[in-house]
Amino acid sequence: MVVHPVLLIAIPLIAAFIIPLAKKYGFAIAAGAMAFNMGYAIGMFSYIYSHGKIYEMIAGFKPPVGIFLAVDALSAMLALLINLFAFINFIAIGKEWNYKFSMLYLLAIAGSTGIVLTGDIFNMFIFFEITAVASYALIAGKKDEKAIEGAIKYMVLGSIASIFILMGIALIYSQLKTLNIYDIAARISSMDEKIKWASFALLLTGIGVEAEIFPLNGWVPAAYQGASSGVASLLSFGPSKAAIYAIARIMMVIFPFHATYEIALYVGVVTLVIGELAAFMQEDVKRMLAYSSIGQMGLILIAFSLASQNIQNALIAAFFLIISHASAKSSLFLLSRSPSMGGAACKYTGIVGVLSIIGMPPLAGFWGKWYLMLAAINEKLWLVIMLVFFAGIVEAGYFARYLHKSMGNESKLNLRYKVAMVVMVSFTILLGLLPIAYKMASLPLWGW
Amino acid sequence: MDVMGIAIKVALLTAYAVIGTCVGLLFMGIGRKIIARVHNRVGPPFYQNFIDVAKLLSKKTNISHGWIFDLALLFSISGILLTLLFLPIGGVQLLSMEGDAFLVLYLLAIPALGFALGAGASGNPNAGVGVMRALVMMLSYELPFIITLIALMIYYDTTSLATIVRMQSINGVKSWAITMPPFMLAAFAADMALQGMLMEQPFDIPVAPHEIASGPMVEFGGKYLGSLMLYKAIALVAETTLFVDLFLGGGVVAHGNFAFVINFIVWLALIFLLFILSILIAASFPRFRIEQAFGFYWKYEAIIAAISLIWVYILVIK
Amino acid sequence: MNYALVTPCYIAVAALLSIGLYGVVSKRNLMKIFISLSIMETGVNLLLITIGYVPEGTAPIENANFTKYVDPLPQALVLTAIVIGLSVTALAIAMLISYYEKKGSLEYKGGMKW
Amino acid sequence: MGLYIGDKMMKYEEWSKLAIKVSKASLWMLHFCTGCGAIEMPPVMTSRYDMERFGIAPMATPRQADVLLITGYLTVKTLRRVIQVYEQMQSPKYVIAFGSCTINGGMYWDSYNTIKHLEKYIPVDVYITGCMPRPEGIINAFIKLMELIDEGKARGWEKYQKYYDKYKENQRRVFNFEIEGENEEY
Amino acid sequence: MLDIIFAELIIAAIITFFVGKKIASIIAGFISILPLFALIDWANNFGFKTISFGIERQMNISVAGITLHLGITPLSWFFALMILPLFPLIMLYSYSFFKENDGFYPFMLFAFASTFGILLSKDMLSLFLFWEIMSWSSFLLVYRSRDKEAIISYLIFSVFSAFAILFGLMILWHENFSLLLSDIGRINGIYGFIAIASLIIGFSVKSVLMPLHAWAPFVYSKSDEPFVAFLSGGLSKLGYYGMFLFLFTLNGVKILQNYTPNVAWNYLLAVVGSLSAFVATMLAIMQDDLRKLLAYSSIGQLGYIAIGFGIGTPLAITGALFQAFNHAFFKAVLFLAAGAVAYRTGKWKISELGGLAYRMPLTFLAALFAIFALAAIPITSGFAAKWLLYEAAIQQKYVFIAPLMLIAGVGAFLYSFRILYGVFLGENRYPDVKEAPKSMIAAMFILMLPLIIFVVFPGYMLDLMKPALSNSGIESIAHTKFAIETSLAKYNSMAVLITLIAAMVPAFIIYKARKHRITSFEDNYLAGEPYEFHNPSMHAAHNFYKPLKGVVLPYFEPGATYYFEKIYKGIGILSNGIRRIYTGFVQDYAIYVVIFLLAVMGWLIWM
Repeated sequence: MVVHPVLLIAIPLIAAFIIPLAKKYGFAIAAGAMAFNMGYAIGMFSYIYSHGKIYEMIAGFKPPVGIFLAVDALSAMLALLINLFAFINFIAIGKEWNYKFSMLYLLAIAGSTGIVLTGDIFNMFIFFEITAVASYALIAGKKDEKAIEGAIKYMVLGSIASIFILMGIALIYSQLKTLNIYDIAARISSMDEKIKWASFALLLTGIGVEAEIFPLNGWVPAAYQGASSGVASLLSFGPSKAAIYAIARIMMVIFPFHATYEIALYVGVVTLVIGELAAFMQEDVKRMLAYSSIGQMGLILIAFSLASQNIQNALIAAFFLIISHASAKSSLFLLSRSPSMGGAACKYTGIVGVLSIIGMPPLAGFWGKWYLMLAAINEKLWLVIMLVFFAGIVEAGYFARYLHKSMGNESKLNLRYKVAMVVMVSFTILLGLLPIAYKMASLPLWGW
Repeated sequence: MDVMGIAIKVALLTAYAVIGTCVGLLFMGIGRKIIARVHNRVGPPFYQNFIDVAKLLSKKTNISHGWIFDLALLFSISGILLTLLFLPIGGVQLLSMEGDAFLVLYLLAIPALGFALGAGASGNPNAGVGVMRALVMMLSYELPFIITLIALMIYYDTTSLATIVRMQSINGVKSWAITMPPFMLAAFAADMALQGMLMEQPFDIPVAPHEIASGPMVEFGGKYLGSLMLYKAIALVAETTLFVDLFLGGGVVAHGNFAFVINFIVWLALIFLLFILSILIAASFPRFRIEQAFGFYWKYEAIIAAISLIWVYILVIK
Repeated sequence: MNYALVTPCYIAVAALLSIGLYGVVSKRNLMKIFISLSIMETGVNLLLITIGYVPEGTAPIENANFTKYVDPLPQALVLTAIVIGLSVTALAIAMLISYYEKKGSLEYKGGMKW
Repeated sequence: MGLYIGDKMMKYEEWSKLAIKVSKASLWMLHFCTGCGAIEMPPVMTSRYDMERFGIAPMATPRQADVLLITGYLTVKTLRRVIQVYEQMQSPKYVIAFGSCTINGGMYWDSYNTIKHLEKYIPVDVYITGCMPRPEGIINAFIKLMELIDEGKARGWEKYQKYYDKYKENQRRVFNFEIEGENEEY
Repeated sequence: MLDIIFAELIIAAIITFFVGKKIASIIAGFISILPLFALIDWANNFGFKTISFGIERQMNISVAGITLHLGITPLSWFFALMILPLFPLIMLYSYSFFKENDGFYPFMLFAFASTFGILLSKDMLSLFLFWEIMSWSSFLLVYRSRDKEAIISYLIFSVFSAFAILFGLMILWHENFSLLLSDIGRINGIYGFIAIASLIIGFSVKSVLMPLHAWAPFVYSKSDEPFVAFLSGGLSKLGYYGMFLFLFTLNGVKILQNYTPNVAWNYLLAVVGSLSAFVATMLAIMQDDLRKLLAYSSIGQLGYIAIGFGIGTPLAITGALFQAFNHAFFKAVLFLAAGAVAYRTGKWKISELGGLAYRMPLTFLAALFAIFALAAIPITSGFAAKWLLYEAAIQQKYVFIAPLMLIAGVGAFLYSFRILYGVFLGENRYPDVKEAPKSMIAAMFILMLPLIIFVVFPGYMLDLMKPALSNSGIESIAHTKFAIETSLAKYNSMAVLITLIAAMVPAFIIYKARKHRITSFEDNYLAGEPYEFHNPSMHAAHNFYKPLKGVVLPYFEPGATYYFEKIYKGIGILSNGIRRIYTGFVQDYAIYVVIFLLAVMGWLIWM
């Protein structure tokens, strides 16, 4: 079987451009494209699970000039995650909107998938922009004051971020005349010291805005609070996960230096603590979940930053944390549509989501924290461990408050929402129990 | 054990139970007489309490409030007899090798708990209040008593009363615990605790007849009250004996074949003296309020006891 | 390398970026913020072009006569970036219109916070 | 001591001598201090007259008491309490009525709300005359009561059981309702 | 076979989501008997002749790519003996307790499965994994209470406990690079000390040791009674199981003793335990809510176990294990009896109850017996346990601990009587109440059986714990069937029992000599007044121990709960401060971005 990862990007893009031509069938086309994507992502995942890494040159151009896709275990997993959740999420919420929404949704998914799959930093930039523009529009789609305000904040910061990313790319290009990340990685030592660091800082800042790391995440609470719950759910499993993966890829492939890992560790810890603390007293559910997302992103970043010494444990940790956070948080965001979470489906979705984020076994979040701890203790990062624990306790505090507050009557969510929530949150259970994620994460084909 | 030995043991135990009861009733009568003399009255005859008990047991009507009420009768007498038999009396060990001071401390609670159950079952609010006071009093006086007890235990490195008595009787009066300065303090604290245990003034708060109509006993009459009087009589002997065993060498002054007669007399004299002391205190003081009593025991008495404990601890550690 | 032409370009890049940043940070009017962002974008585009510049190079058109031409890739990148910038600007303006409809002003006076 | 084990009913006649002896030597009294006569009780109890030398002791509740001492006039309201207390006492039980008021109303002979003849409502074993009686009188009454017990004449409580309906009838006439209480059954 | 048991427990848990109440309780009850068979089977290994059911003693289960090593040890066998039997009986009880199946049974089964797992785990990962499952399943049962304090405090403390345990385990892992508990051995120095300390802190949350007990009064007083019975009787023992495991089986106590030359740190545990016993007892005396009273009582009684572990001599450990065993049963009975009372009357306040002894005599008997064991009345097994602990304290000359322990023992009488008087005796307020349903009664009486057996034969108990002790290198103390002997004294339960029965004879003669007449409850002497019904001030249980309240309570009132609330509020203030970073102005955010960029750049270039 020959796998063409590019189809994962191309099909949604094509579908997105077809939709305006057939407005009536917008939902159907989008759903079809996403279903294809989901199936294809599963296929690709199983291929990689058994065969290993894929490189694809688009249109036969060889790197460094041609567009280049590099799919490894983590990116295959993320592509699967994004497309799977996108399909489920879209089925739940797509009917409520018109064809424009479907189009934008497809664009956002195509962009996120692209970020994950690409092996070229300029392409990464383009996919970032596609994702971002689609996200702005999706957030503003709710068309009330808060939504527009959130979208504008995201847009301003996103534009600045794109400028920084572009500057970073420009600096790298000016030195190495290449855009392929593996090419860059091979010759990074020949770069001028200062420009190397400057470009890393620019890229970190630029992608960090999308990846919700502190203090670049001013837009996060506003955008999540303003967006409709379906879109907030999309943001939490799509662009943010892709962005954090992009940071990891850039850091681990292009700049695998002690200093960069150190910075990522500090930034991760600060993001974690600030995010969790900010969520602690938050009354608005969506905003609280947004702050909580910030904290979780910090945790994932910590996991990646520990990869310098313990690549095995750290990456498994990141793997599980991403899965746990994506599945739990996106279902919690869907749940946040109704003020109460009565009824079995809503109640257990909320509970499982919360427990997974707090890190209770056998949910995926537990394995994430467990391996994170294993990795951290190896380097004797006592303070980091303490802070992670502290953040966990704070997390328990506000999630317990959330669970108590949202206890109530039968929620009026429709069936599609409920099914979507349950399916999404069941991934954290399944992947916590089945060894597939573990094996995937420990495949010896990182090649970074 | 052979049958003869068991029979002798049973006979001995029975004898001591009877002696304890009689001595207790006698002492109570003498106590009433002494109080009357302190009040410049003639007072009842010294055998008055025997008459009282006999009268109560021969009452025609006996009013009960149900089977839980009856537990008071059953547990109060059996529990206190049990306690008495686990104490060494005048150097005779009885059953005291089978248990120790902690056991005695907890055995003392059996009659109290049975009594409290009966009082509670009567449903009279006065009884409830009285039991509450009795329990608070128990909590109060137990603290200094426990501390002194622990001081003795760590000094003699045993918890067995029989051993404590034996170690104090090696050199007669000279080796009694009370001859040592730290234990003088302890004995003072324990004597105050004894006053509370005996529920004599100023610590007769639980049964205050004028406030709560004699408290727990408000619904007790006839055989129930009679059994409670018997309980009180035996308790008097048991509690004073406990003090004598702890501080006064169990009254053991002589060793030899017929020493037990002397020891018995000395024991009788000692518990009588203790009882007289307690009666005199009772006759001269008014009643505390319950929180005053609590404060008295937990502040002053407990501190005195704690000083003795620390003193003993330093002695032992050296 | 002939810095005579390149250095002023870098200075211009820095100036454009600084002006844009100043605008973003100091202005309350959302329209002005987006204008400032456009200015910044222009600065970055200029940076890219400058990077690709080869002294005395010609336009990167496939022709046997031209042996020395500027790096074509940055120019392609800039084209893409311009397109993206344009789309963002268009979206921004659409959003500002609806913001204006809701609030009656483009001045941002604080909204969702904490 | 005349203890009978089992279901056998106990008759006053079968009472052993010893039981009579002890019950007369240990009269515990409940002084129901309703009227002015209560002022005479402290001297009786304290050092001047010291009733304790006869084995008489004041008790706090009717359950423990053998003798009900009614010191003075009884209003309708107090009578109710007296009857209740009397019925709560345990046989054998005796009543000593104190002062003229209990005999014929005394100085309240024409009062609308005192009862005139205590005898009508509960059986009285010994009356003490006078308004008011001296402490010697009280002691005397107790000694008289002891003699009566000894002779087997103090049978007020048996009378009360025997004529329970009559007493209740009289009580009802005063109160217009039944008093909560029980006739003892053996 | 182990995996089948686990699978059946989990499948049963999933099935009970979907079936009705009665079927669910029947399924849960029968499924939870399975692990008991395992218990019987393992008994072979420890010198008891029993029938074999062919259950293996070792099993490895693979979850998420990781192998869990499971198996029984003598220690876990002993703890299983006290924890596992509770469950089917609680299910029997809940058969009539609940009106409908609304999520109680599945999580109860999860909790049970994880309890079983904790007892079986032979490596640190499975210990922690099952510990966490136990945490969340019990949290979800607490969640049913809908009480804010209970939910928040339980989750926070559970997570805290889990992290403390994780921290300790991680250090052990780092020192040995093996997750197997049997491989742990080379821990010493500061790391060993910190590991053991943090493990003890973590476990002491579940075993409600005093400074970390703050969640217990809320949770115990608001959750469903069958669960609370399991929580107090069973789950709290798991904390002590963990402590025992790391202190004695894995030589943690040596580390604590030898870490600093002059201070034996295990003494601190004993001090904490004794303070816990003392303070909780004092607080229990003051409670009017029946469940809160029992909660504080649990804290106090569990404190004794910590004292035993802290003292650490064979005598003390024996006493502690004995106390743990007793507590599992008598506290379960008490909570179930409280639940039965509430089931019939719907009231929890002691001052609103009263006089139920004649209406619910069997419930009263069960509660009475449990209270005898709790208050350590001699001849009950409760006394034997406490006696061992007292002896141990005196033997070691712990003059600070012994008085606190003893006075807490006296205090136990006070709150026991408050329960007896306020709920079962006193004013008869519920003349129409019926006896509790049969299944509840049956559950309570079966739970009492072990206590009754060990009343007369405390020696059997010591035989049962012998393998657990000898496996940890602790010698067991001299005993016969009836008597226990220490270097200080001897306790012969048979002598006490026989003498008590003999002493009953005169009492019984007096009792039988005169006939008595039972009067109605209203016939009470109140200075001639007729009894006024339902006047709260007439019920003496109203404001019971009021005099003590004014004297004692001021010293205990600003307790741990107060300080934890302060911490919670402090974090809230911090949180409110930090939230101000998100000013809502996008310009500020832009400045943050620029500052971050410059900072990172500066850091990288100039550092």
